[in-house]
Amino acid sequence: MTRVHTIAGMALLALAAASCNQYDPGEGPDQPIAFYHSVHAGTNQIQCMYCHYTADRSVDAGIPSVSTCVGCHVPGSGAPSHVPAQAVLAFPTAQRDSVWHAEAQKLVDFWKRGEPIPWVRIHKLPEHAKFPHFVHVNVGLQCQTCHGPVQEMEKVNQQASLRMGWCIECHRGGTRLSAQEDSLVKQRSSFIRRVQALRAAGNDVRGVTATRPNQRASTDCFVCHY
Amino acid sequence: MATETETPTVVRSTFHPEVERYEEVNRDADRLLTKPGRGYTALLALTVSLVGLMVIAELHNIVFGLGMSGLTNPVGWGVYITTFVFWVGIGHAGTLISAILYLFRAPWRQSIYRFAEAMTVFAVLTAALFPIIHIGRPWFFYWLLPLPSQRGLWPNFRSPLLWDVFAVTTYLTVSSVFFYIGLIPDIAAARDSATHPMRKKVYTILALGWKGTDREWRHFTRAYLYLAALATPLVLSVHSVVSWDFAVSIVPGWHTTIFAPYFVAGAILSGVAMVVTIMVPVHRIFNLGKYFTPVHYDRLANLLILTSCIVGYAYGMEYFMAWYSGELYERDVFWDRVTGEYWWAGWSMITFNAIIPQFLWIKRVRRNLNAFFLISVIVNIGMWWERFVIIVPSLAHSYEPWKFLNYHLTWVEASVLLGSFGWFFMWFLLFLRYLPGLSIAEIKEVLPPPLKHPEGHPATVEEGSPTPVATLPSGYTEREVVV
Amino acid sequence: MSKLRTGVLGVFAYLDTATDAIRRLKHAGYEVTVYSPTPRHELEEALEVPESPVRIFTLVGAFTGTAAGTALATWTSIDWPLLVGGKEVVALPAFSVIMFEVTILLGALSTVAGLFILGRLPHIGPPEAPLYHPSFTAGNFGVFAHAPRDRYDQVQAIMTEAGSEEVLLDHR
Amino acid sequence: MADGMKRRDFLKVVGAGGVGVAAAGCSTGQADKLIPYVIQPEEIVPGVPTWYATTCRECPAGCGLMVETHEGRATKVEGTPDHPVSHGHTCARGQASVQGLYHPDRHRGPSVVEEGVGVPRNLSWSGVETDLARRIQGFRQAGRAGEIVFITGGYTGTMDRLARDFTAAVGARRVEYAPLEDAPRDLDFADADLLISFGADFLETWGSPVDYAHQFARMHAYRRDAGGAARRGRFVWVGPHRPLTGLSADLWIAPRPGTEGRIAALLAGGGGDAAAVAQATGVPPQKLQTLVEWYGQSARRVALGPGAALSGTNATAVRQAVARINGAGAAPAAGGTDLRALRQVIEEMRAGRVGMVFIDAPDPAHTLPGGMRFVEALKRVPVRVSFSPFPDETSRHCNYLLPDHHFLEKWDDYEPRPGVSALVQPVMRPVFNTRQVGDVLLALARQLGVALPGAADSYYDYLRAGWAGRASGTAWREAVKRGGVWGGAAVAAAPPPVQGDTTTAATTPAAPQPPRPAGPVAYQDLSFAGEGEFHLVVYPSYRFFDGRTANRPWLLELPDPVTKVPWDAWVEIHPEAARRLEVEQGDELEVTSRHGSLRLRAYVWPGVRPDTVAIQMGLGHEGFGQWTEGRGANPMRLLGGDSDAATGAPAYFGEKVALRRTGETNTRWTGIFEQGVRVQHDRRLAQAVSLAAITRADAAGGGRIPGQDQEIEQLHGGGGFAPVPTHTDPTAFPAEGGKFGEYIDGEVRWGMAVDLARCIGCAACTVACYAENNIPVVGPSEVKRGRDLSWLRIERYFGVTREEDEALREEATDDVRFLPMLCQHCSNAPCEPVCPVYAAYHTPDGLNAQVYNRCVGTRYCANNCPWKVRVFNWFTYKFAEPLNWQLNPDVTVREKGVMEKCTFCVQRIHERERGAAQEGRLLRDGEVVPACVQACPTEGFVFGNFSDPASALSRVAASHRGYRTLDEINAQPAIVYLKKVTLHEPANGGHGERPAPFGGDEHTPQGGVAQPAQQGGH
Repeated sequence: MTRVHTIAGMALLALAAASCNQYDPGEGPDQPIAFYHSVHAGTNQIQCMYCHYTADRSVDAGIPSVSTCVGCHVPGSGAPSHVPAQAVLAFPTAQRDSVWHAEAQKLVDFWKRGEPIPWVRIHKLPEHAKFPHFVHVNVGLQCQTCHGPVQEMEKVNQQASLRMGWCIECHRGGTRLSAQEDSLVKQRSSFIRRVQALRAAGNDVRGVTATRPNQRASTDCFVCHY
Repeated sequence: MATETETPTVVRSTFHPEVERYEEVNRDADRLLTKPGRGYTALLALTVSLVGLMVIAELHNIVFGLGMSGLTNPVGWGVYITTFVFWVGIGHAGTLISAILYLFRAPWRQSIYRFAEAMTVFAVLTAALFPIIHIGRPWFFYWLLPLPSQRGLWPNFRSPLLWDVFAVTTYLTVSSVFFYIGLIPDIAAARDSATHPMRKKVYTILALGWKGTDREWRHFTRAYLYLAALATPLVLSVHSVVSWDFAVSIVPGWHTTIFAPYFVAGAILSGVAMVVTIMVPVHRIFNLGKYFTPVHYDRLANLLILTSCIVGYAYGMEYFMAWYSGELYERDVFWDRVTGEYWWAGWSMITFNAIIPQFLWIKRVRRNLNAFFLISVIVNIGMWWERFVIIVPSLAHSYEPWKFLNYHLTWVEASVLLGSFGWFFMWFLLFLRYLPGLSIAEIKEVLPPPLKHPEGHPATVEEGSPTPVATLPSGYTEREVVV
Repeated sequence: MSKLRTGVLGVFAYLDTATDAIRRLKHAGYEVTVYSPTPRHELEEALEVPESPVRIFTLVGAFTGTAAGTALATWTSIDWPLLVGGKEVVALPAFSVIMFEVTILLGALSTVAGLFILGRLPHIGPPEAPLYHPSFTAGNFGVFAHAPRDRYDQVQAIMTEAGSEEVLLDHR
Repeated sequence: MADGMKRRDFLKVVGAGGVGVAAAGCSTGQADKLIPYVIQPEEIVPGVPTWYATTCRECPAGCGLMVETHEGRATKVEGTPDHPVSHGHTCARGQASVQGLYHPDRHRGPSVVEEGVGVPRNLSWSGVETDLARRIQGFRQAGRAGEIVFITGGYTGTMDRLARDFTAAVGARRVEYAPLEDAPRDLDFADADLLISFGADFLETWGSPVDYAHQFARMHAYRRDAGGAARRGRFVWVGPHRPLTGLSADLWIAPRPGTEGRIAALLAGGGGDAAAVAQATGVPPQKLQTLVEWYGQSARRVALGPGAALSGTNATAVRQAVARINGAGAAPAAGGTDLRALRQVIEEMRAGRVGMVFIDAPDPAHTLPGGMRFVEALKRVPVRVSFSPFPDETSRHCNYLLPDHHFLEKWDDYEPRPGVSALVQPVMRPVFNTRQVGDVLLALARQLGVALPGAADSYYDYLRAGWAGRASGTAWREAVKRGGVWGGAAVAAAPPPVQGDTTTAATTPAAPQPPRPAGPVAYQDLSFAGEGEFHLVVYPSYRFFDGRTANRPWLLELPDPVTKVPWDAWVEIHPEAARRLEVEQGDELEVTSRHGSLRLRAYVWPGVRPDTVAIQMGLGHEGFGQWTEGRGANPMRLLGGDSDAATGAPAYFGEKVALRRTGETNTRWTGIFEQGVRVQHDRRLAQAVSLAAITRADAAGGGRIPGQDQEIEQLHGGGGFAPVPTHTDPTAFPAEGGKFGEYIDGEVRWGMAVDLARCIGCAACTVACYAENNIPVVGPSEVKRGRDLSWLRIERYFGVTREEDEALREEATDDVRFLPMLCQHCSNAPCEPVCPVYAAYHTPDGLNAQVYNRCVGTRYCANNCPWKVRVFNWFTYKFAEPLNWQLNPDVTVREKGVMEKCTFCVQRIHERERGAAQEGRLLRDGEVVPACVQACPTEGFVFGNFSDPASALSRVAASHRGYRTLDEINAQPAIVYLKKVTLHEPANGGHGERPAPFGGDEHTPQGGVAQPAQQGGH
């Protein structure tokens, strides 16, 4: 009987340990249109926020509307007189047979049909975890810090585990940020600013400094879970 | 008193006068393990089906939600917690008899402690189900254990419920260990007498190759002593911790300092009662009169009377304090217990636990197995109601009058309650059939050893101090035996 | 020093004859292994065995438990401090329960470990004494004298004299 | 929380996909897709709510609303700040309007029921319109256009014009039927010293409840004027029973039914022979004396009424007397519904002389007196067109179903009162294939080729054209932003108020008290018909109005503010009468009048005269959807349809009924369930203090936040019992030994103050909480088990101490305490330490947090919560499609097995905090407004930061009226209650047997203040 218990205990511990193990990004899903971030963000140097236009204003980063896409791919699509039915692909006239040309044609077809593009979701948090994009963007973090080198990806996959431990690690200052990010965060983080303000006001803030000296943001449960 | 003077050759034990030789014990123990009758199979089938019922009910809780129970706001705890406390309590008598009485060298424990201890293990095993059954999201139960996880979250060690988790798991582990260690020599005995090859194989494994050598005995006896020494404070602590689940809260009727001793006494009361409830049928069916003698029943009766008095005192004191403190909420709750919707439960608890056991003062009652059995069953029922009365009316009638609302159990809860009994007795029946129910080796301790020259030892005279050959079991002084 | 793996087993129906045999054999300078269905002080006295060291295991285990319990509760509370009910984050009164339970748990487990280690349980490999008789768990006592083959006769003689019911020689 | 996850993505889908996708009813199969817009609407930022101003049309009050929309879906309504009607607040009905919008029972589209077939056939709108046009044409060619009748509701402004022009052009007749809509909505009594209501439930349905509640608080609540002098107006309720409004009264005058007018006449006549009146009305002379005294002492007094409950055939007479009190000499203009016209039409219908009827009125089949036998008349009409968005009793008997938009989907305007032209604008695309009446009428006119003045292609254009004079161009855009035009120029530009909007000449605060016309007032009593022994009072429901909002789950689950009975109807009966009939609470009674009979459960309480029974309107529907089916009974069935002799207004008063015990008694599962208890069982939860006492205390000055400077002994660390320095007020946080990690000094400490002197028990806060926090509705049977999930409840205690029977004495209703009970966010929260997994813990900013996703559901926290404000998810509750569109995406939807409770709307706190952080500043005081605070029409809540001594909260909480509930258990609540202020010495104000927080001033006896509490009943 003792044995049973010890074995069970070990099993549980092993299980728990397993849950701490490394996260494997794996292969990203196929999208309705083979959209290459590497071409748009990489080669053509388009800013992330051009398409993900609400990342600095909203909790959601925002998915570009079809009109945003055709704005580049279909000439004059912005004009009020424009009739989607006659939409034609803008460029290039060369290599009509190239793969991406065919993909871009799909886009035009969506536009003609006036249908939204059913992108497959990659990054997803459970509903009970609230993640405001704009706070993290405005505090100076690069999109790549969490989403990985998207500008080099043809098919996007989920780089970070997005597990709670992963969030906490960064909030506690454990995750390494680029020097520039780090300095920005130190100036802008509302948490750091608040603690400084309170210290300046002569309050006892040793709690923070003692427990996590280089904490970047709050790890209070209620900040993300409500 | 020194019986050897009258009959020097045939020496008899004060406790088991009808058992003459060591081998007899083995024979009787083996008798329990032999082929069972129809009754046994029927009982086993019944218990298993009750377990099935519990499983079905619990599935309802898991699939549809705890709403299937009668629980509500404000009564968040009901039959599940009541039954949890009940079973934890039952467990206590076993450890009391096997460990505490061992330390006190009470020789009458030997023949009954194996049953009692088995009862303990299975009762705790039953109780351990309920914390899981009663929570809203059982699939997350492991969050209560201090396991490392990527979240970096730990349980709250300030919560009485966590104390509970530690206390109950510790208790389950330690009592199981204690149970098994005590079994080893007897399993060896069973191994040596087993005829069925399968049984022989299993016993051989379980006996861990025990042969009863001097080395084994030497360490065994000490280890057993220390285990007993550890189990003793543990058993007292476990029900104290369980009582703190309530006492540490601020609910009127729960927030009481006497809870720990009060609960421990109650636990022993219910536990001893359950021992009797189990002993009497076993006694009858396997006719173990040789081992369960009137002496044993008297001793158990003493325990029942004592604890029943303590419990009765606690009841009185609760009401006295409620009145004497002048505390509004306290008074309301206790008034509600005896006049509210569950007044009958309140009164039955007082009658069954504090009054009925007093009949055991009468010799004719406690020597009459049927009467004793009846009383023990009544006490068990009463003790279940005690926990119910403590839990439900207090919650239904606490600070906030707007939420005075009572609780009514549903078929799901009733099924789980029944199922828990099925679960407990299922294990006990299996135990009876497959493990030595009589502690073969330890009973021999209170039997007179086989002696060729009871009156003395010529050969050893010149070897200095001659060993006085006593009829008394080694380790016990005369006074103790005569008690 | 390990005992001889050869010897003579005497089966005794009586305690006093067994103790007698033990004394004689020890007197004659033999090491003995005694089988008994139940622990008897007479045998221990005859064997003059020292106190079992199991208690050391118990003690160490228990104190380890206390330390472990304290460490667990305190460290986890400070690692992610959360305020509940305005209580201290390191609330010793509350933690004492944990300390106690872990003390008992480890104490008990290490006691068992001690028993298994010292008592050589479970028995794997060659037995301490090559000869055994099932009746030893029932009513009989057994005395095995570890002796080289050439001394069997003497041992056998002592056994019979002490009143052994049956003497078995180890011929392998 | 699997459901939750699905839902949020689902919102993304619907939101981003535009409502086109949504209306198709999006399946969760799309949950893992991200559907972007095809074209990005510029005003919408996904994830950021967009607010639209509109006007509430749940009742005639016309409150200004701000509607929160997420990705194109309305999720929450709030009052428009500084709106002349709503003052930035709402009532429970307003809060629940979104449930009307997403109601699963709504008609999905236009349909026609062919004769004989029975099953409705869905059509396209053009199809239905052509069909109708053809039929209308038929009548016109046959020269029988006069047989076309249009029954409209209380149209004002553009709709009124359109209906008038349309009927005129077509040659049809128009009848107005707008029950309960003829009360004045422009009264001003905010600075009155004495308010006398003749059965006018102005806090519930009469006139403009939100505005009036707001004014009432300003007039009646304890306050100190500029000079620091304590002020508090008096309020007298005259009527045979006490509805919610009546329970706020300081004095209840219950004249013999029918003689109420005499009281008004007495006062209007300047005193007169009080004794005689007392004789005639059966009012105890000393009560009457008190009234007359108060009347004399008051500089400015306003009388209201008569309310519907008192409107009999002599309503005009009463109204005249009331007008006289207010100083208006002439009898006020009559108006509103003229039942006589309607009765005549119904007779014609019955006689088969009506060929076609359009109905856009509040469910006449349900709300018209049974005596008028509307339904059987309706059945005689060949073509019956209903515009109702819901299936209801009327549309059930119609063969053309042309569902109207919900008001949150349509363009319209409305004149709540002279000088206010409110705009109704769509806040989202229609949920279903509905069409607003205006567009239908215009389309019909087009197809019939009749010319309407200012006709346009769409109702929107028609509206714009009509408004051209008032607001166009930027002015229009401004008006839409504000939700209308009012004040200043707007008043001048506004068209004259439509007839029927004002029946009583209102006195404005500025105007000095005009001379009262001398001489007694002619008045004749109302004579009751019928042979029962009980007078019947049929009164409108605060929750359901006349029944039009009865299908909203939130309002059904919300217990009635007075009786605290959810999901059911009842008949109120006096304990004496009950004893006589040997009836107990919940026993079934058969109520029989000349016109019909119905069965209801008895609700026994002293708030009704012994010779009277009161029944609330609103329930007893047949065919009003899944949630109202078979609930309660409709009291209108008992009425005959008499009307005011002078004005033709419906008479709800004047019927007598007989009661019979059916033998059905109350059990746990049948009968009515009254939530909570009626008395406090000696608990000091809802406290009161007499005006005199508090005046003295305030004059003495001082004041501190409750709990400060108290030392308490507690087990301290390992050190045994030690006096702990003042950790005892909400500002002292975190406590010693807790200063680890983020728990540092000087942090925000959120807290709240609740003024019981302002709380009228309307429970708007409760419904607002449901709307904001995705609180599910559990249904009648679960509510009876006590499993309702309300985070914020209004406890109603009759001001007596212990025994439930004491609440059956009449004076019990003179001191009713309403206590909003929500999570107290204690510093030493008992619920927190008992949680084994830290699901309940305290945040650094002093919130008592409940982390749903960490909760395993031990329920220990709920057991240990002395206030019992934690609620448990016993099941995973479903939100019937499309009600789930209303869910707030900022709040997690909880699954089964999880504990939940008030969070002080933490999602709003975080939203504002982030906003402030973006601007690099700290939060301003008053920036965070939880849903309950926002909704409260009497502004009884103050939310803020205790650690800022300058915050409004700290200042308010430091009042001498401040106390904390169950303070003796040292949980250190962060909610400070301010005692209710009574004129007389409260029966159990501070609970004599315990020391009062401030030296027990309140127990010193009062002189010179009338003490109705001591006066016997009838």
